[in-house]
Amino acid sequence: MSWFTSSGGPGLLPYLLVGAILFGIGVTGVLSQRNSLMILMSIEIIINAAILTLVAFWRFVRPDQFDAQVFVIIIVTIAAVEMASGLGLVLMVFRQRGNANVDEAKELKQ
Amino acid sequence: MSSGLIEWLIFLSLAMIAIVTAAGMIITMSMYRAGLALMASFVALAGLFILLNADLLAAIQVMMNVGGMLVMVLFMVMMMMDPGGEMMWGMKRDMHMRGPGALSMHMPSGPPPPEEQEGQLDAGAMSDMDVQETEVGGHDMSDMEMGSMTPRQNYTMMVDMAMSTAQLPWAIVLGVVSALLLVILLILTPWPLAGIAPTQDASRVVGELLLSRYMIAFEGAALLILAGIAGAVLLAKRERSRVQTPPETKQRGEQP
Amino acid sequence: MIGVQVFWLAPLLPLVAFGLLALGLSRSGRLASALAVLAMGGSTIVSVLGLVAAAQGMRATVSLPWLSVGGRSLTLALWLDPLSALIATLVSVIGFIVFVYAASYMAEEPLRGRFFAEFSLFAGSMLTLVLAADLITLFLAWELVGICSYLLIGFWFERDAPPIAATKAFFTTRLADLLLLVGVLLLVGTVGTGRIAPILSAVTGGKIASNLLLFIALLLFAGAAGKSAQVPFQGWLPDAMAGPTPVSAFLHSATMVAAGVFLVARLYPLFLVATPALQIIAWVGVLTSLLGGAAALVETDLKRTLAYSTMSQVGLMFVGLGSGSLLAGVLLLVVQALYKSTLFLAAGAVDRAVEENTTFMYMGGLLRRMPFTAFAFALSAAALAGLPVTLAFPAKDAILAAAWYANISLFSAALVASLLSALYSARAFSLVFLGMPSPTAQNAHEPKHGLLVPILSLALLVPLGLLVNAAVLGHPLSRLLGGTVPDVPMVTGVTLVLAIIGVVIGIGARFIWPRALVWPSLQTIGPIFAGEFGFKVLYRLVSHGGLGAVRIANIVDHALFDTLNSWAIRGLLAFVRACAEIDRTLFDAFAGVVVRVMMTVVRASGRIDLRGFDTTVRDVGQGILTFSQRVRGLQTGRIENYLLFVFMWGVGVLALAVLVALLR
Amino acid sequence: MSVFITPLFVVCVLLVGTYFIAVIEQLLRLGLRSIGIALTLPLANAIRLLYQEDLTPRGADFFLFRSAPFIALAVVSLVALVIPLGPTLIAFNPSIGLFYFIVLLSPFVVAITNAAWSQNSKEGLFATFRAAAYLISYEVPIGFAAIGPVMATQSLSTQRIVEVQAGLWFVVWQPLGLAIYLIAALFVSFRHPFDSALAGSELEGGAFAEYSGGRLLLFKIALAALFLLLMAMGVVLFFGGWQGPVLPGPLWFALKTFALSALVLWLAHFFPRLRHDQMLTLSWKILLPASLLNITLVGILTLTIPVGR
Repeated sequence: MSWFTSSGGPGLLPYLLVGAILFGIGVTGVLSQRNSLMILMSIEIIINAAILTLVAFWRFVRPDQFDAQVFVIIIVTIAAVEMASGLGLVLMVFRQRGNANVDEAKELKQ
Repeated sequence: MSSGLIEWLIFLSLAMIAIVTAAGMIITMSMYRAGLALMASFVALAGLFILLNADLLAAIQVMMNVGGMLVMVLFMVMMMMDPGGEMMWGMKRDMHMRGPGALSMHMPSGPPPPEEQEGQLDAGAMSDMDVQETEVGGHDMSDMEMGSMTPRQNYTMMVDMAMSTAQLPWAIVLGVVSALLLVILLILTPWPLAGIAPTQDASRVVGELLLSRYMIAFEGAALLILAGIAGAVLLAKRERSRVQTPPETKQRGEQP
Repeated sequence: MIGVQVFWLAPLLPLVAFGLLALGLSRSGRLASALAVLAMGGSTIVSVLGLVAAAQGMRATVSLPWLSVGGRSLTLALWLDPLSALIATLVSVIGFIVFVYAASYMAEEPLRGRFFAEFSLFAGSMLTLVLAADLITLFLAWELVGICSYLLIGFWFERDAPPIAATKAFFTTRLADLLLLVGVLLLVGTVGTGRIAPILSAVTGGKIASNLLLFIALLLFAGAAGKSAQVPFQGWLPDAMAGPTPVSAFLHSATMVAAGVFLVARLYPLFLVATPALQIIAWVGVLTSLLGGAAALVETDLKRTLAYSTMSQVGLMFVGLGSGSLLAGVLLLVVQALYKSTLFLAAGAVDRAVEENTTFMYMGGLLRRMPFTAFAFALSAAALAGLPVTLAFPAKDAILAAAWYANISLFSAALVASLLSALYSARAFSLVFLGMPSPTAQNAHEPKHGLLVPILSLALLVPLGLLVNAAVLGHPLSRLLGGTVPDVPMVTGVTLVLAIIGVVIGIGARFIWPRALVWPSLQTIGPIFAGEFGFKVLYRLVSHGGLGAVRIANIVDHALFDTLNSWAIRGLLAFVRACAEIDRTLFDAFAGVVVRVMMTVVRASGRIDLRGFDTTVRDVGQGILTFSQRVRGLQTGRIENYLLFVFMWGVGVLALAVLVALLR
Repeated sequence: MSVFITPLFVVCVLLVGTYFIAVIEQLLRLGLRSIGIALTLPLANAIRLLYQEDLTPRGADFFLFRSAPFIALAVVSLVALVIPLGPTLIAFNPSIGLFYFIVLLSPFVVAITNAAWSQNSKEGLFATFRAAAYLISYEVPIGFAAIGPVMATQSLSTQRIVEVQAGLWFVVWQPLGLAIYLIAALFVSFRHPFDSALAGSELEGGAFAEYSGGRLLLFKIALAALFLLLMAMGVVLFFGGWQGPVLPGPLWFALKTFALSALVLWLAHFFPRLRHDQMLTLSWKILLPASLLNITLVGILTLTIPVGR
């Protein structure tokens, strides 16, 4: 298991495992939360899990090429934009309905 | 104590913080605390980044996410009835509910209990309750005498206060399954390891990459931010001017 | 030579104009039209220069690397060769005149900025299609043309008919394009390159198995048939008249319908090698031609008549191509483009003159009111009918001669189609311009100069176009493309005689029996001839030839018709009704079914979105009822449930990945 | 061992610096003549607070309420690591030192909002809103103002920025940047004209309304230390850090820092407290365009006069 440790410290796999667990938590959050803001935050967890795996791959697979870090920066940027527009949407929903609970927004059905 | 062992210890504690706070985010009851937990998770991730020799990314992670989450928290406190302090805990305690006070109430499953008194609430229709609730514009606490609530009121209260939807079990199953599948996949895949450590100064290299090879992506991200700002402002802006301007223009129009 | 260096500007200029308009210049309609006309003018100059260069034997290729997939690089390439230069010139010249026409035709339209943007894109993509040196490029342009036709036909999307027509056109051509895509990908994948020249040399070199080649050829022809409105994809064409008239003029002459013919001409060696393909093409062409001609005879709408005539003419082009003569087909393509666009432009002017009405009922007797338009119409209708407008005979003779060489039954069918074309063109002319003016036609007058000048200039191009392969000029087209146009004096004579007969019948019927051709009086005659149906009877009789006796009886005593010959007439009517029925259902069969299926799918999905499966359930029955109600349960309208499904799908994909990893 | 000594040293330096900041504040209030009182009053205040009872209000979020001052102090101590006191006297010298400094300013706000939210009072809730709303509005100008020296230096390392200023201080050709930086620094550290989140007369102490005793003392220390650090970073960015003739580097640095602090506090003295909407307006409509202008100017100047290449 050479990818479990790297020069004594944690290797690639532990980081990936942390990423996978965070991803699972994020999925649970996205699916279970009632408030749309909480869903946005759970999406942030998923994004951060992805970022963690990306950085781990950079460190252990291609430490000499810094493209992964560029990707991470761009992903973080885009996640921030997504948050901003998501917040705007939630605010609109909140103004119209008085709350932002997803299980009460079912006009699609009617 | 070897440096590898210290590294392991730091890693384990940071990973633990990241995971526990992330999980705490989705089970806690107060939104403020959820936001805070998420922030803590991000900071722990930033610590992991430092452990991975990615200092720049750690700094960026802290800057973007702590600021962003703080704004999120601001919105939550503003919009989501989160009055601060241990308010929610006390409510849960007063309703004689099991479990630790900080944890969220779950969405009650099954049909609502029958109605005792003649009320406005239509039996068996959750949506009607929602309508009423939105009409009030918040949670009307006046008639909730703690401890003396009927099962029906208790049910309504739980529906109101639940942070999660009724599909929580499904969500947990899916989350666990996806994490497990990912873990299996990660273990099964043979990763090509390099076995070397990064040597260059990340900030310089990344800066040069951003302004050379990834110039278009960088500019595109900038454009995206601009569009995001404009979009968010447009979405969130109250259309107040529309009401005020017409009389003015009309008056002007009447002048020869 | 400058034409070689700059020929790629021809498609680029309209595309740039589109880009500018799309980027916001379309706010000002005047600016938009000026820009579009200017770009098209530049494109015309460039393509004429290119044609001159190509005529001097020069060739050129311009390519732009796009991406490389698995070692194969995809390039967007344009080239200049005789065929592409010729058709590009045709497209841009007609396009320029139509643009000028449109500039004044659409002058009142508030949204003409959008119109000109889409129109420029249309012209630009058609020019790209024509000049494409690469099948991938060609396909891209092909798709662009399809999208533009959708946008332009549905330009007045706030009215009732245009969106439906646009959707119909889009779906029909979409289906055909799908087949074309399969064909193109098969061909590119087999040969290994998208360039047309290597593909053709590989094909002629016999490097592809003949079965595969035939399959590819049929797929490609299916695409061409879709664009050119051949059986079984012809249904969209008459409905496409819902768009603005300049669009019809452009779409029916040089762009959309020409694209299919052009594709077959472009890959002609391939079709030559794939043996039975050409016969199929010829028979499809002649079938379409007959159907189109018959339908044109009984149509009551001017623009729709012209649309059917386009169908029949394009069918004749395919007859020419299918008979083994590339030149005949291309010649008719060029000539037809000229006179058909003239006809459409004149039709647009006529519509304007009779208060935006398009049916014949509101026309008639316009000859005195609009002499110039009538002249232009007459000139091009004569060309359409097959009369020798100039020193040269029209291109139809070449088609028939080619068919004569190919197959005698094909020839006779094509002859009938040719007669039909003479009949309907004469009929259309007489109905619009001769006879008693209808009330709306009383106040008609010549259109504005902005409309009249393009019409007349195009009309003057018609004789020139007919001269394109004239013997007196030394067969320029043959020299350009190589090969000879088939020419059989006997066939020419027969055709000419038939054309004259057709024209005489068409116009003569108007004078012999004037009241029958004017709708209000027809309605007074009786229930049999009520409305448009009587007219259909007349031309069914004419077109189905064998019932001439009844026609004579008609002429002798049409007042006694219903009493004396009621049974015969009833039988006849039944027959005619059957014909009409066939025309509506059977003739449209495949396309109708296919389009309907697609529309059903679309509607069904719309219904799912709106109301669950309610309506479908009622239609399909109890068995599906239970199922669909279960499915309906998924449609809770709640975001979190939808998210759950999405993530379930994701987990499924993950599981698949794990499975693959385990297996490996 | 240095792992343990360095933080201890940093905390000691911070405490001493904080004391001097408090002395300067008292001096500005009482006048130069009563210097004796000014020197003793901060200590007396601290001792008084230490002896005060440490109350936790009913209904407060226990954990957050208790931990907030420590978070604030921890953040401030972390921020202090990257300040170069002398040519070799720097606790932590990463290549992105300045970025690190600016990044860690936002967790401090988290401490403030935690304190404000957890105490279960209306004042605290308002303070939460305000503190969170200010965060972004000053982070952008302070970051942009700090980009000026970075552009001139072509490095984010604080030590490097100081080294480059051996000949010419950046304040000479980036005065606009300095002005923006100082205003934003007052903003960041919740100092007088911009202290509406913590305003005593407006929100009854705002975030600290319910704090008392040792925790309040910790918060006050953290706030003063934050101000001190921002001024120190201002000296690093614009006044050449420890560079100076004759005297040793750390002494120069301390002198400059306290002089700048005194100057800023004295100037801030003259302005009335801004309303929160005025603060946001100032930040977005004046500081942000001005900082963009500053970046443009500095960019042009950097290209024309090659300083510190």
